Amino acid sequence: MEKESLDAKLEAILFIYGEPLSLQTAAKILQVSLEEIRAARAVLEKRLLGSGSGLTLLTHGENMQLVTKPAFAQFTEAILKSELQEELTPAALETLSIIAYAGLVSRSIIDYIRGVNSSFILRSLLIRGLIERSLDPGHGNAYRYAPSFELLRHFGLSRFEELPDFSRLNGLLQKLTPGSS
Amino acid sequence: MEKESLDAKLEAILFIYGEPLSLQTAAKILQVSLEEIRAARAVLEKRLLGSGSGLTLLTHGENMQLVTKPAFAQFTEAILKSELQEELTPAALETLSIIAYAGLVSRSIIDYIRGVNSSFILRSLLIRGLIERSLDPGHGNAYRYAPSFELLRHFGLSRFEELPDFSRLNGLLQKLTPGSS
Amino acid sequence: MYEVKLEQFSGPLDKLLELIETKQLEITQVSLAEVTVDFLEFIKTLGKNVPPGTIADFLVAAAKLVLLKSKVLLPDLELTEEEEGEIKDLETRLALYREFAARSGGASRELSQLWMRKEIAYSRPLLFTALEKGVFYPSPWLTPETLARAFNKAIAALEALTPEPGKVKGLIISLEGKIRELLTRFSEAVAHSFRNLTKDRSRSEVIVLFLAILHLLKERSISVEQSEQFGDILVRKSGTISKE
Repeated sequence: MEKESLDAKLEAILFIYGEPLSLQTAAKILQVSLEEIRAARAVLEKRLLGSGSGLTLLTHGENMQLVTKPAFAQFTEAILKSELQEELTPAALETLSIIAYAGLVSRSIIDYIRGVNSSFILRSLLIRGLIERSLDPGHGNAYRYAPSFELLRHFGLSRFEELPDFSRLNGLLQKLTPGSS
Repeated sequence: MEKESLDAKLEAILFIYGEPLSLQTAAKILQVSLEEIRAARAVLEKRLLGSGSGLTLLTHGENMQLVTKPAFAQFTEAILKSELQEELTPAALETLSIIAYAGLVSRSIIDYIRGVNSSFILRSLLIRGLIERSLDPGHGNAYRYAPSFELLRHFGLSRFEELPDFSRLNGLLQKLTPGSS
Repeated sequence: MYEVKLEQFSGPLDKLLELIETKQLEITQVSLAEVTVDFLEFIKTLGKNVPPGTIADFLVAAAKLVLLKSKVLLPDLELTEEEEGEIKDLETRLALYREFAARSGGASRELSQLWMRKEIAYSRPLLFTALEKGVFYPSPWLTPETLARAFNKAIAALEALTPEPGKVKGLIISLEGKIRELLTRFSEAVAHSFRNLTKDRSRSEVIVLFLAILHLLKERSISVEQSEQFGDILVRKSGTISKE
């Protein structure tokens, strides 16, 4: 696998990074010189054009970004639309209810209560604007989730404490997840 | 731009969507038949393998996902600052191996093979996202378990059929669950 | 969280596999009979911190082993079709389990090696570039009441997880105690029939009695005898002579 070419490695990190990445950062991550990265970028650009790929390389000065070919930009909207038009699944509803009744809750607590991994559903609820996330202070890169103001407005409530049976259900949640916040 | 090939379009929507996408959804978004999507998937898979790309295609059942090549993990991890990969306990390993080789298996079969109640280990694997569960049709509230794309990604395989000795071990398990796949 | 604690207990099949592999035996009925006593010894060491459900799993396996061992010890002993089936089933299961068991290599080792390789393929998050502010898209039927219902359901499922003690507890009867009880009774009467010993006892107690008898057999403090097919089994202290 050491023989894999630099342009392939560059493609992989651009794929993950998503945003524009500078030549300098790419060189640092791949542990090669700037010249080598520049050469790899040229190879990657040419390969994507020549191989009939659906992706292409955007270049802005020292920055580069892996994106879909311009002709395919329309798909983003179609995919987003089809995602949003899907009904909320029971799993999504369950996750949302935990967040709403908790007020502010970490992913590990949500996973613990549900007994399954919730990362995909959380992302989907975020995209729908039903929840918000913020960094969990003191927990590295972990996030905490809260219901969005839009959701509150949608319900015609002024605060989440007005949800049906709030104090009892919120209390149950506190009891079942000891020592956590 | 109408001349762009279907495999390029498929690559683009997999890139945009990020998560595993079903053949059905892809066919709907691209407004083509399932057969055409299946063919495009085969073309895409082959092109990625042959062109020296940094990306690869995962296939699991009716779903597919575009991911980075497993050999580049050390570089992609530098970008993701990913959490440490936890060890798998012996109980986790044998439960995972039964599920991965079976493809889809009921809890009672897992318990039967291991000779112990597996509910807690299943719960912990679900929370880690390494397996998925679905209701077992015709068996009330009982669940069936399947390996996840997350597991495929962690193993660095393109499909579960690439597991060592797959067809023999899969055959042993299929014999226990006639009618399921 | 209790799952960590619980998952450390391996089950009866794992223990059997360990015993058989330690002796480097193949999985056959003869080798299962050979490790039966060790298996029973092991059950005795299961402490109070072992969940009742696990003990029950061990006792069920022990009952099958006892059948199997009895067949070897008492060649005249006729087993019913169902009993033969149970023995065969144990053998088949163990062979299947060995393919996947963590202790015996096989599939588990392959998976472990893949895992340790740390060659992980990474994906992009859902709609990586589409996450923009300002989108709000609830389902039409999303109301505070549907949320409350969903929440109640989730909480009920979590509460149901809490292990319920006591349910299986009745099954656990001290093997040591049974052995002592047997010895006392042997000093009162020279011979006891198994039917007498097990009269009016629950199924689980019968199993434990079986285990106790086997244990004593191993220590040679008793001998067993069956005079006719399907007949009662006579249990007697070693060194005494049958009056019948």
